Amino acid sequence: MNMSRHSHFLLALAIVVAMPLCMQSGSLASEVLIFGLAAMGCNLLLGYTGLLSFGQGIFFGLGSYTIALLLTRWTLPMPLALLAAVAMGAAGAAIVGWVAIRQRGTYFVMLTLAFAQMFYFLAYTATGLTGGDNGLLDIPRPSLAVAGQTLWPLDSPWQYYGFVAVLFLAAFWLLRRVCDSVFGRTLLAVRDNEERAAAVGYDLRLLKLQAFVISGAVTGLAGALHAMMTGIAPLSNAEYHTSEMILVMTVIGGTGNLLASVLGAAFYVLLGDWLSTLWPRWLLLLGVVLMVVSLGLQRGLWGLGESLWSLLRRKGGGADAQRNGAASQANTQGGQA
Amino acid sequence: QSKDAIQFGCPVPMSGAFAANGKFADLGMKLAIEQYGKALDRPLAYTLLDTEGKPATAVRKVQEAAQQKGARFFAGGILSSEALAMGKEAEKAGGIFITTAGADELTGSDCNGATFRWSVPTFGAIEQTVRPLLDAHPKAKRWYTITPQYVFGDGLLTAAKNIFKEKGIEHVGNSYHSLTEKEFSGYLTNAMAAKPDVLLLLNFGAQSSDALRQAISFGMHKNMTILIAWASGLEQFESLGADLCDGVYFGAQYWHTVDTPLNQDLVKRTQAAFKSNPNYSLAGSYICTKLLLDAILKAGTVDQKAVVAALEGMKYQGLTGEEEVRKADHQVLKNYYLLKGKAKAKMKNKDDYVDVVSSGKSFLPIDRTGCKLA
Amino acid sequence: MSATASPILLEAQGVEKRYDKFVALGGVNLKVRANTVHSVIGPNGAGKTTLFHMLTGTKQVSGGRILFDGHDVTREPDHRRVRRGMARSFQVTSLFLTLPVRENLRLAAQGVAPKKALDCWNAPEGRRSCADTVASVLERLGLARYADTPAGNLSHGQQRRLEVGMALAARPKAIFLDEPTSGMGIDDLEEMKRLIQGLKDEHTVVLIEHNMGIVMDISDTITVMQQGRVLAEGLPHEIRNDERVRSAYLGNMITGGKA
Amino acid sequence: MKTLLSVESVHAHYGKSHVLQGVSLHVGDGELVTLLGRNGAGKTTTLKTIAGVMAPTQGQVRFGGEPVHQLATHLVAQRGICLVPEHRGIFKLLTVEENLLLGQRKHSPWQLPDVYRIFPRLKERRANGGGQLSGGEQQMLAIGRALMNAPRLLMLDEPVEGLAPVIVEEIVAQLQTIKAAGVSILLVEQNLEVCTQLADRHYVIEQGAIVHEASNADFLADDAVKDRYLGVGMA
Amino acid sequence: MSIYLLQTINGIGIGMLYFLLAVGLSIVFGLLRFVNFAHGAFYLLGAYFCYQMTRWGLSFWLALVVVPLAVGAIGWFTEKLMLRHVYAKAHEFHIIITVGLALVVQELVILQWGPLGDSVAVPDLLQGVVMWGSFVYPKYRLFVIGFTAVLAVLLWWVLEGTRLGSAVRAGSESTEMVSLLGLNVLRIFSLVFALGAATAALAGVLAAPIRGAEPFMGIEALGVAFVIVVVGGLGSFGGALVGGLLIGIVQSVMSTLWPEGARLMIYVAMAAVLLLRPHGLLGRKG
Ligand SMILES: Nc1ncnc2c1ncn2[C@@H]1O[C@H](COP(=O)(O)OP(=O)(O)OP(=O)(O)O)[C@@H](O)[C@H]1O
Ligand SMILES: Nc1ncnc2c1ncn2[C@@H]1O[C@H](COP(=O)(O)OP(=O)(O)OP(=O)(O)O)[C@@H](O)[C@H]1O
Ligand SMILES: [Mg+2]
Ligand SMILES: [Mg+2]
Repeated sequence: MNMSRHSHFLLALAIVVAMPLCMQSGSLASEVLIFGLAAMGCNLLLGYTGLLSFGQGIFFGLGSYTIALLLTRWTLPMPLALLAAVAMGAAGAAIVGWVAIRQRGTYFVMLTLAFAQMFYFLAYTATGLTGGDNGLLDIPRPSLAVAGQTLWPLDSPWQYYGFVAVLFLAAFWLLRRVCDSVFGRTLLAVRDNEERAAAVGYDLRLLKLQAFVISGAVTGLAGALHAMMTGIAPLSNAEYHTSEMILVMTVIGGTGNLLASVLGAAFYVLLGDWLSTLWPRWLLLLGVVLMVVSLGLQRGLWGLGESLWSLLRRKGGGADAQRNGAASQANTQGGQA
Repeated sequence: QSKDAIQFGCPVPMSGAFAANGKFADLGMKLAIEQYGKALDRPLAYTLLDTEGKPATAVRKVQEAAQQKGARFFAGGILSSEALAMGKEAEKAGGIFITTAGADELTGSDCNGATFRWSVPTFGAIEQTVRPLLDAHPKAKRWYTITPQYVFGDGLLTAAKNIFKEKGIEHVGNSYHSLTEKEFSGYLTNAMAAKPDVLLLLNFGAQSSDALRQAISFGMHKNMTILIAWASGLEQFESLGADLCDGVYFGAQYWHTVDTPLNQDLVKRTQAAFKSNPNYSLAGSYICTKLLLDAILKAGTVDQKAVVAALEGMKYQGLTGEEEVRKADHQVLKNYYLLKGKAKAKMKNKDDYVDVVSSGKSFLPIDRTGCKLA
Repeated sequence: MSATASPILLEAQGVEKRYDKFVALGGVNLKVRANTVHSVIGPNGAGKTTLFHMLTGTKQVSGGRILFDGHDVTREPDHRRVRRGMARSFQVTSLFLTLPVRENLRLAAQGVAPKKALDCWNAPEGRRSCADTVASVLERLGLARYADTPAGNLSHGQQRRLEVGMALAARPKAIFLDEPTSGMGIDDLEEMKRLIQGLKDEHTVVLIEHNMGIVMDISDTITVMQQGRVLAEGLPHEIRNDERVRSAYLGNMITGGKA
Repeated sequence: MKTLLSVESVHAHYGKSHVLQGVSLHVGDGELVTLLGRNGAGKTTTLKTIAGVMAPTQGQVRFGGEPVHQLATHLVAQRGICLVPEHRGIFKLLTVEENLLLGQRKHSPWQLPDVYRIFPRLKERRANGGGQLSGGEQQMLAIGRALMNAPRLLMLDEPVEGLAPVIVEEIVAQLQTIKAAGVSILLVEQNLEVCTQLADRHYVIEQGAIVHEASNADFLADDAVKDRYLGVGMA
Repeated sequence: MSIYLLQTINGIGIGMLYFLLAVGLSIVFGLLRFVNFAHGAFYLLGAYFCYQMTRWGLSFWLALVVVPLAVGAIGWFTEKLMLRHVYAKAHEFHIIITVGLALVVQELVILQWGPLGDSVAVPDLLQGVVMWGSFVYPKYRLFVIGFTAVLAVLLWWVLEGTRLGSAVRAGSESTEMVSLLGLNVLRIFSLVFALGAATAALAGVLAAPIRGAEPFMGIEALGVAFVIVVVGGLGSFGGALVGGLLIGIVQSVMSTLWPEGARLMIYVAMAAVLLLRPHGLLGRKG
């Protein structure tokens, strides 16, 4: 655990450092990290707690609206505004979670979906707060300053990337800490076997709720950073498609592993960006990718990476691959889900 | 492309619900760029940026184009929300952005020094459709409106209400609906119950098509006049089909049969290039690009300030005839058209869906636009 | 030791359970004395496991009362009862299969103080790891060697033992074992038998078991169930010779089918 | 007599639980064989394995000479192996008649009327939901449904478990008629009374392996065996 | 006649179409226990195939028969070739694969018929409206109500009266027992999925003359279908009917009461139902 904690953090660091070297667009790089955050939040629910939430867009939207309002109308200092956005995400998650965890399985999914839709229409109707369809514009990106001393200007995309990167690493480190904490370990148990977890004495509701709150906080942060990056808080951030996208990123990356989510986010964002320059009908290709992933990959891209890695490491890797093959075989047999 | 090329950007939705407009807008810019070939002895190049109809994506793509390609001139933006967002971004990036989107804020409360708009605002659209319609049907005293619930819709609605007040028209009712609505029978039932003489549809694109389609299926065209104040022209007529258009009034920014030199030239070029007549998306994108190019030539440089200055107050022979870029709010002053659908039998060619009933310019005075430039 | 001496730890009074219309338990009365092995036997579908669900709070009763250690726990959810000192193993092995054996036991041990589980800052190390409890249980189960293998990779016999260990780790007053030997090979059987017998000193054991060998050897009291009711209760030899029990469960097998 | 079913040293697991540890037995044409054993000995699992619900991890099952242990459950059933499971598998959402018709085969010697003739009660309750039936009626329904499925081998798992004596009598009687009709039957039953009335041969299974085989006569004679394998005298 | 009465009748009109849209989704879930995010795609295909056939000058009535069969066949193969292989996997994979499928279909449609929508003419036989006092209603919509009503009965018969129907209901209880009776459960899965696709396509065909054919009608429809199925109860035929009518009427009446909130109300209703009757109005535990 410990070992992997550090190695994972170093990997995350490596990614953060590598992107500026091999990517042209600072905004794109920032977006990768931002959605990486959101996907990690989603993963905490899906991968660690076994909750498939379609409501992540709510928290993302809340984050962006909050910071937009605070920076434009009340002109709070940016760090405070960020904190507020995080809090807002958490609060939203607390409410959604409190209701949603009464249900399990498909009904849970549907309930979060219903909430996502509700939030969208609320945001759409409450023009006064959210600017309705136009969204909120002119979100400033004040540079980090202490007592008038500018520490860190955020004007250029790469400068902003640096800012995001720091927050990302901090969040990553914290989340890893959470996942390795007593709490995180207990979540794993809940995902593994709810009945047993309850039987050995855990209050599933509390655990799930706390997971929700943390996930909401992270997603809120992501939403806020995204709003600052684009300078707008559009309605589309609150759409159910945002929820869907975050979920897809998480699953593609591979559940139950934070770094995998970052991988998934990077894959989705970069692939999307690249495909969209190739062909107007790029969504077709994306769809195919999704189908291939869910048909072919047992444990998402991360899982794929791991098997490849073990293939490279050992000459006898062939056997391993066969075993995986066999496993997928076995999986493709059975009837019901 | 070569280093010193002048870079243009065409940020439009290529995927998502407005993909159609994006597709044609792309052709429009292509046409203009190829027509000029080079400017200031520098080759011209443009990049198509898929906004996916999402403002955030739009902004990001504009940022990237500005950074990596050094693009400064952007013509596009179909949806109000993305256009507004990109206008802001273009200004930050030291570029220029021209759009044909519907949001009045573009040249109103949210106007800025780098954003221009070719399309006629909601005020003009209503003035140039409702008034002439009233002249044509003096007895049409009861009007019912169906409005998408957001700023654009409200813009049209207020403009209409003002005329109603002035002309002593009875506004027998209005139904707001959300931007995701597809089922209008409920609202139409309301409308029928109010027994209006005119049904005024203030939504646009697919929604106005659905509304019209369903209104006609309710036989409303038989006992009332139907007006779509903000139609998207040819592409919409094609998707509706002649039967549905017959007898219905449409307000439009552009119509390809308009008899002006530039338009005839454009039609020729489009026919040559794509074997089809230009529609609003194509024409809009074309003229916006052309405006940028002319301004660059006039300014003799690609410096933002100079080109903006060149654009401001520019008078020229446009697609709709005499057009002018108003300095105070960067709004292009141009004609808006009232069209009337004709029966299939009367169509001279496959695109001859409508007759032009009237056309004209009406724009709010600066002090009422809410724009604080200069 | 004499079972009758020790005080009553757990009492079920007319416990009922209905699944929709189907009556799985029709008023079961049960008295379990502290530090005894109390076996529940009966044909399949008699309601043994269901009774366990009721006693441990895995499922809610449809009627009746349950007293544990002097408290009425009838309406308490299972995680509350765990804190009162109940722990159970499952008939169909129910472990955290993806987690190492040690982790399984740690979670079980930690379950007694579930509030700690909300600590999302500290890793479960040092005093948070319940190391000594886990170690002692591992010792007892003879699974120390496998401490770090995922529970899913254990043999069935080992899994069944871990199943018991999960209950032990909570240091419960009463421990409920549902068919701990099901599907075990002979050698595993003996080990399990010894294990269970050893529990008696510190815990009270309630045992569901089909294997008469074990039941008859280690039980202090045996309750026989049939179709959701208690058919008979008594010491092993009483049960063995009880006519109703023979006909109902052990079958006319001994008497032979001579009509 | 020709053997219809032959099970050859079959092993089976539930996950890691090694439940069947080499079961071998055979059933002849028109023969009624019982499989006896304590709770948890592996009787149900044996039947499941024969029916193709569980794939044997070793050994093979032959039916009418051909191996069937690789076949999917429905194919095994179509060959004429028909299992009436422990909990009877009555569909609560279906009426009695629908339950019966679901198992119907055109070429089956037993059609709806025949079943109703054998179990008149079912005719009375034909429109009731399967969930509303009493245990005995459910058992009759399960057997009736199996008959309409044109079985060559009928496998019954504790058919009289938890049934009142009268109903037990009734079912025993019906089993005799079915047997008389030439259907081979493999019967798992705790109630020795029933077994000895019906069976030609007996197998005793323990810890997932056959430990004893005897003709009905020998079995009846030999109390020692009964006590040894089925009694509670010792483990 | 009171406006609310009109709206209610109109709501029934909408509702019946919604029912047809949702029932497939519901049945598929009932048996296969997985949520088909690609259901809207079949609806979309239905509409466009109908458009294509009428473009070829074939009659709408022919389309009404052929299209559902064609799309049903497509559904059959999708299940056989792809979905079957994810049943064993975790929930999220079902969602991802069907989401992907939906995307693919939608984009293929755009490739084939362009991003612009198209209209489908109402068949001549049903042109025009019926007048009834102040009540005006399109003949076509009346037909749709009638037709779907008949269809509902037919479908109900298939599910309640036929062997397939029994097998489906039985399968939702225990697939093992069904196969023990010699029925090929996997075949039944394919059949049911095909049936689901066909009903969706049929809804598409019927909707085409009202809504036209438009590449994004699938997504929109899916959203509505979810609400209906959840409100009515996953896996319940009656639920789809009740839910469909309920949502249809709510939507229609709302457009008089509080048009802006019409959509919002639908989802509020959905959440409320989920909290009060966790398994939907007519759903059973599962
Ligand atoms: N969730 C449920 N829904 C409906 N009936 C149930 C449920 N769980 C158990 N039953 C029924 O309750 C009765 C008792 O089941 P239980 O598992 O308690 O039997 P048991 O005595 O444990 O049998 P075994 O010795 O096989 O474990 C059985 O008839 C079973 O079918
Ligand atoms: N689904 C299952 N998962 C794990 N183990 C099981 C399962 N079903 C049965 N077993 C175990 O397999 C062994 C044999 O079970 P089986 O049901 O075949 O016994 P049986 O001979 O039918 O007993 P009974 O007379 O109680 O029906 C038992 O130890 C039982 O606990
Ligand atoms: Mg049990
Ligand atoms: Mg059994």
